[in-house]
Amino acid sequence: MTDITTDAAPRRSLMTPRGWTVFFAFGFALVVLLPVLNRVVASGSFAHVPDYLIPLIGKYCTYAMLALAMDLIWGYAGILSLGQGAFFALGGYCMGMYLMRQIGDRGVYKNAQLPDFMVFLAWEKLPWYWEGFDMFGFAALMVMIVPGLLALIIGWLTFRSRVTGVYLSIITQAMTYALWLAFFRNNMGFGGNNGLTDFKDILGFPVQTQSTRVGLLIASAVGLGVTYLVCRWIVNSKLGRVLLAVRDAESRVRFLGYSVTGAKLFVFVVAAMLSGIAGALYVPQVGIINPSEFSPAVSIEIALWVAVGGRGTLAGAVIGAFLVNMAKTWLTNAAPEVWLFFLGALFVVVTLLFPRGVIGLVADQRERWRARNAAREAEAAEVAT
Amino acid sequence: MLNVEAIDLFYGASHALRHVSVTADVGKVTCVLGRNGVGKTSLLRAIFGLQSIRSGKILWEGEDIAALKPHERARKGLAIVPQGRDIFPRLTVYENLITGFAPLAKQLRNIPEEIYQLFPVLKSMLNRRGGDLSGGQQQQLAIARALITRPRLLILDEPTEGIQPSIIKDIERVIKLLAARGDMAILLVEQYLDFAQELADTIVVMERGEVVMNGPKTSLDAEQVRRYLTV
Amino acid sequence: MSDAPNGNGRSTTPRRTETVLYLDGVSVSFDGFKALNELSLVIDRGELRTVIGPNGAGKTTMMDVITGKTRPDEGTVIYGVDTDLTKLDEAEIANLGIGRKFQKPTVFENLTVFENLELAARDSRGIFRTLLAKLSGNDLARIDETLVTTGLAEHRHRRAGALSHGQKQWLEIGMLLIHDPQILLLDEPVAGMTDHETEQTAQLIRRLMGKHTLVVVEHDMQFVRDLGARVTVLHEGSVLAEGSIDHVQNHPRVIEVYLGR
Amino acid sequence: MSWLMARLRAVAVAVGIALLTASLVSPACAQQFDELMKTLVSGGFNEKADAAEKLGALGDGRAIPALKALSDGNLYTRKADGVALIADGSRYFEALGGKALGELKDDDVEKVRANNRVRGAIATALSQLSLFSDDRATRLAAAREAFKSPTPETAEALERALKSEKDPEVLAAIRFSLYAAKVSAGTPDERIKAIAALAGNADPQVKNLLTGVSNDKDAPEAVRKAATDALVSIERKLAIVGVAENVFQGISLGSVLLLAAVGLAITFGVMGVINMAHGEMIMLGAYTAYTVQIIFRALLPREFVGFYLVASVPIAFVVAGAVGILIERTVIRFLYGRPLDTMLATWGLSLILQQAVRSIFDAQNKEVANPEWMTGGFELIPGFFVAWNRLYIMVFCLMVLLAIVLLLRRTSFGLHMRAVTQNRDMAAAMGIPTARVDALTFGLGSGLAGIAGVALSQVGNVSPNLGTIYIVDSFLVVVFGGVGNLLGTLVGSLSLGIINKLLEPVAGAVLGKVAVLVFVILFIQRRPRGLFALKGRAADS
Repeated sequence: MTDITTDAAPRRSLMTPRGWTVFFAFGFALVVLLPVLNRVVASGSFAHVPDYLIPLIGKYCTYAMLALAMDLIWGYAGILSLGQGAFFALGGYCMGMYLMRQIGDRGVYKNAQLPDFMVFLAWEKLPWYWEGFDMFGFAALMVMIVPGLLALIIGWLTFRSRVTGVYLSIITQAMTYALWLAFFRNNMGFGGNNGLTDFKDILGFPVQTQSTRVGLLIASAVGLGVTYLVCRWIVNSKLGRVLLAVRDAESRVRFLGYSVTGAKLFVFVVAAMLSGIAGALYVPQVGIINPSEFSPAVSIEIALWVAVGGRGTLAGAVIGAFLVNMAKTWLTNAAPEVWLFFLGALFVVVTLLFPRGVIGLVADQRERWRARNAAREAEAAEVAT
Repeated sequence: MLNVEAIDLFYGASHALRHVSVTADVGKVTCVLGRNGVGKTSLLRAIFGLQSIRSGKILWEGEDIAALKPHERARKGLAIVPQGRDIFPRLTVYENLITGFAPLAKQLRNIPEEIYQLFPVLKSMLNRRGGDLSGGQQQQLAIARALITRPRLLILDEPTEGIQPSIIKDIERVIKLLAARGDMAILLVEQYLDFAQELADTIVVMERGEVVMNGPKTSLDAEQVRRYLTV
Repeated sequence: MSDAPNGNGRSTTPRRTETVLYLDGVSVSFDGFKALNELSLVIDRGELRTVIGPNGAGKTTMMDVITGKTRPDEGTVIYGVDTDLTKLDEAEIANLGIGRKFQKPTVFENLTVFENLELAARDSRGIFRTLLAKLSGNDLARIDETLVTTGLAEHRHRRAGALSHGQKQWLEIGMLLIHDPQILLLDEPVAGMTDHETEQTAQLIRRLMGKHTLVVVEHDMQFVRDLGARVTVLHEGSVLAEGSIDHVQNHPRVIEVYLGR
Repeated sequence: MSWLMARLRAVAVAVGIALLTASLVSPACAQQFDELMKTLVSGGFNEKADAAEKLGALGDGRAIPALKALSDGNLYTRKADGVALIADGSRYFEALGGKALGELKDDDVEKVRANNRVRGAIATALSQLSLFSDDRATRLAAAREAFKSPTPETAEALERALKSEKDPEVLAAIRFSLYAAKVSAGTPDERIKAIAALAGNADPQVKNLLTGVSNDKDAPEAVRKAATDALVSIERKLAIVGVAENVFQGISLGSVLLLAAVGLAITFGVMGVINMAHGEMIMLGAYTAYTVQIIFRALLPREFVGFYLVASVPIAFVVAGAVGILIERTVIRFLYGRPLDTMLATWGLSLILQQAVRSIFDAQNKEVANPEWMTGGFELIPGFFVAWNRLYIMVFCLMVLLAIVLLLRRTSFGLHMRAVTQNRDMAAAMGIPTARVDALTFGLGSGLAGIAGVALSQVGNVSPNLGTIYIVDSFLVVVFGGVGNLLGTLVGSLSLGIINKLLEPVAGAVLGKVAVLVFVILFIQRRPRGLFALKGRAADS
């Protein structure tokens, strides 16, 4: 859980050279290789990446961002927030609202002022909170502000009264649950249980076309990269160490004169904003946002991604998100009824047997390997003498 | 009898007991003396399995019980009156007493009249909450609770701590009485020499997690013992 | 219990101008049990004071009160000239320059020795400052210096969790030193240490005398003797005796509470 | 509707007693009666109408069959002598006395026609007549019915019925309707008296009646004022009833929450563990009830099937409890001291359990029928309906709570549980096998959830995700009520339930929930450890 800190050097660079190479390799694969293989390589060729993969991988990228946010709040600050899914959805809805406004009069009811579902519900005018969402800039801002603000309020109320551990998880879950219920209501003005969909275009590009999808994939990949760097920066900063300290010995940190509440609040809000951005990138790629994203189950699943990859390691979060969701995509098609069994079992097995996740397994394996080599060399030395 | 053979106990990296060996004979009072922080309580927790030891043996009636769980040791006839008494605060006095039935066979699950003879005060407050009792009453309750399990090894950890003298006298009387009955080994941990000397047959002195003196009360040089205890 | 202690406590140390910590009539009770009973205590700037006493005498509770972990039922705790500590919380008190070492060593096991010290280093505690914090040259200098004073130089990049018990204790002391506190409260600094470690700790503490005001709670009389400092004996929540080691050793009440009954 | 049935039955009865009643009425009346009967068959529509009305006022049961036949279009006259006949298919009876005449040729008889006015008059008449039926239920129904047609005639009939009536309830009903009649007819101060008499009553019918009066332009000012005042007091009554109803609903919801949460609270209290699969234990309980129901239907005669519910309670307890113990032994005990991981692991288990149920039974909602003795309910006060199943669940909930208290206070297991909660180490030192206590506690908690499931199967449908509906609320109850403390759970669940239901009318169901959540979050500002927080390991982390 701690291999980020064990080899920390006094003057920390963001990443080790090796880290950077891996980072850019990944980046290259997502941002350049995939698009080229999809757009340039002929569809007959074995190297060709089929179209359906592009938005799928794009989706994974946004999930990975979400996982990073979760890791920041849980893996580093030790707060198991079950509200990340809600923040993700809120960001998604902000983007969704922008996309709805872009439809203009191309809706079924040809109403330039109101989205279809409002016309259908016989609303006269646009509710005030929809104002401004026809501007991308504004929407983009809200994508961060809305989840951030909610996190700020909930976090402030809970952290300052020193609500921790299970209690905090329950509160955040209840928050998610409440939002879930609320967004199912038609009179909330977010399309009820159908949510927002039938998007036409984003920034003028039609969302359905493959080129836009590739564009979105690249955007998501870049978003993932930036998120990763931001998280890296935070956990490498002194604040990052404060967080670890809070996770391990909260009261001690107070005696060192740090404001535990402040530190927690900061990551909580940052994590919420990152989740929001992830949601915003997610929506145009899947073409719909609806209340099911608020389901408490989603939020808990995010924790699993992180746990599988290895909590407290940023790389682990990303790996976990990709692995679990690839498994999900495959299983839900191959054997839908098995999926939940698998997912459930995964929860149990990971927490019970591999609390340090994939990264942990790899690390241990490497340890064993080193040890064996050392032993062998020792033997060799023996023999030599 | 109890034979603690060269046990080591660690709290994390802190070495709390170092090769400690103690024996307690049935019908005798063995008194472990030492200033606080020298590991007396750790020794008791080890004997009772509330702390796991890293090395050494704990032989009770010839059998090594080091691997047993605390409640299994209770079944083997061990009982403890812990430091700070650890009365169950929200259980009534009566309920506190009958927690002692747990390790007993059905037919033994009763409160012997002698308990009330030893501690008449308890009889009058069976329905009070343990937490509401005074320190001295709690101490008596704790001893009574331990006796209900029909122990063959009774461990008392600083039974006189923060207790008014009158009750200390009572407790002293009780311990003498139990020792005289000759059916149980008594392991008494104390900081206070005088109280110990009143009761002890054997005295063990600890310092910094080690046994520094050990032998029959008579054979030990009281002055030297004193030096280990006083400031 | 007698009321002599308070009078005693006052008479032996009348209040002086360079007083840095002043407890007066502090009482704390946990459901009935009086942990502190009108405790009055005066610590002078730069003084090394050892506090001893049997179990339940209220030594740790006293530290809790000073560091804001426990709010007293009555009484005042004045720091410096007129800062009432009973009004402040842990973080604020820590930032005033009152450092505390806990009975059980609590270093951040998952951080390196270096990082532990860095966290403790005296600079802004603001969230965004910490986010942007860069180690200045003299921070590094201070850290290195502390690493030397605590004899942990060669362990700087080891995980604190991997240190020996004694080393953890020193690291924790180091974390207090680097914060350069006015007052250092050390709760059983040598508990669980080997004789050798104990000696080294005694030396370390003596080196700190004068630079800082030190209050040491300890049971290990050898250690207390080694420190050779003014001793305060607590008993049942108030001061029983105060003075030189010899003074308290021959103090009849002290002998009584330690051997008595 | 039911009163109508009653009335038809009444008609039949009335035929029987016709002669008897006849003997009571004076010759003068008898003569008048015959007159009226003649007009009824021979007169024009308007004559028929007021003949019918008069017959009603006359209160002579013999008229009933004829009137009835007329409105149903089965009344005929014999051309020869104009005697009234009633046709049953092709066979005929005499309308008076009902002497059977067998088949008659169509051209010997002539159908007596009626129009709507006539039928209306007949309806009123019949209702008035059945005021004198000797069947209590009929009279009661008639008296209540009379309320709807507050005409002078009705008033008359009622007056007379008042004299002959003995049964207190019927009397009350008659008076009630009489006031109603008087309200809209009679001298102003009669009317005002009547209004005053009704003012105390929160029956919606009365409300409409009085509203009618208060808006009635041609009613005297004084009367209208009286009516308006009466309405105000009635409004107040209705408001109170409304609140009372919400509180009842709240308590009902609260008791459901209590059932769902109490097991959770206990396990959390003793072991400091939050069991995310708790909801699925509830679900298992509900499915147990469903299965038991099927088995009973298959094996037992109809009259016993109703008892499946009684049987399911212990079975559900055992099933869920067993699963709980299994979970504790195989997963949770390895996670003590890691509460967050416990949450995740148990969540995983909840997914598995849900999917398992989905595979065994399908994902469709299963309907667990209320046994007869739980269906329907009664009207406590007008406008306040109490459903049996809700009431039973409250009672059941209390019983369960009582059982738990007994278990905790009277059994050695309960004692051990409390001892472990308060001081784990000391409990172990006293020889209490803490590990076993943990397992059993977890079993108990799960078993209780199972019982809750049985109860829930009576108020809603049973589906694999039944548990998820209640789990969050149960969590809130635990957070709100504080840990390891039955009183806290009781107060917590009831108050959350009531708050919820009181908010619903104002804010709507969902916003109500949201408000409750906000309330809880603000509440833990004051008491982070809940209403009746206890010290101990349950509280840490």
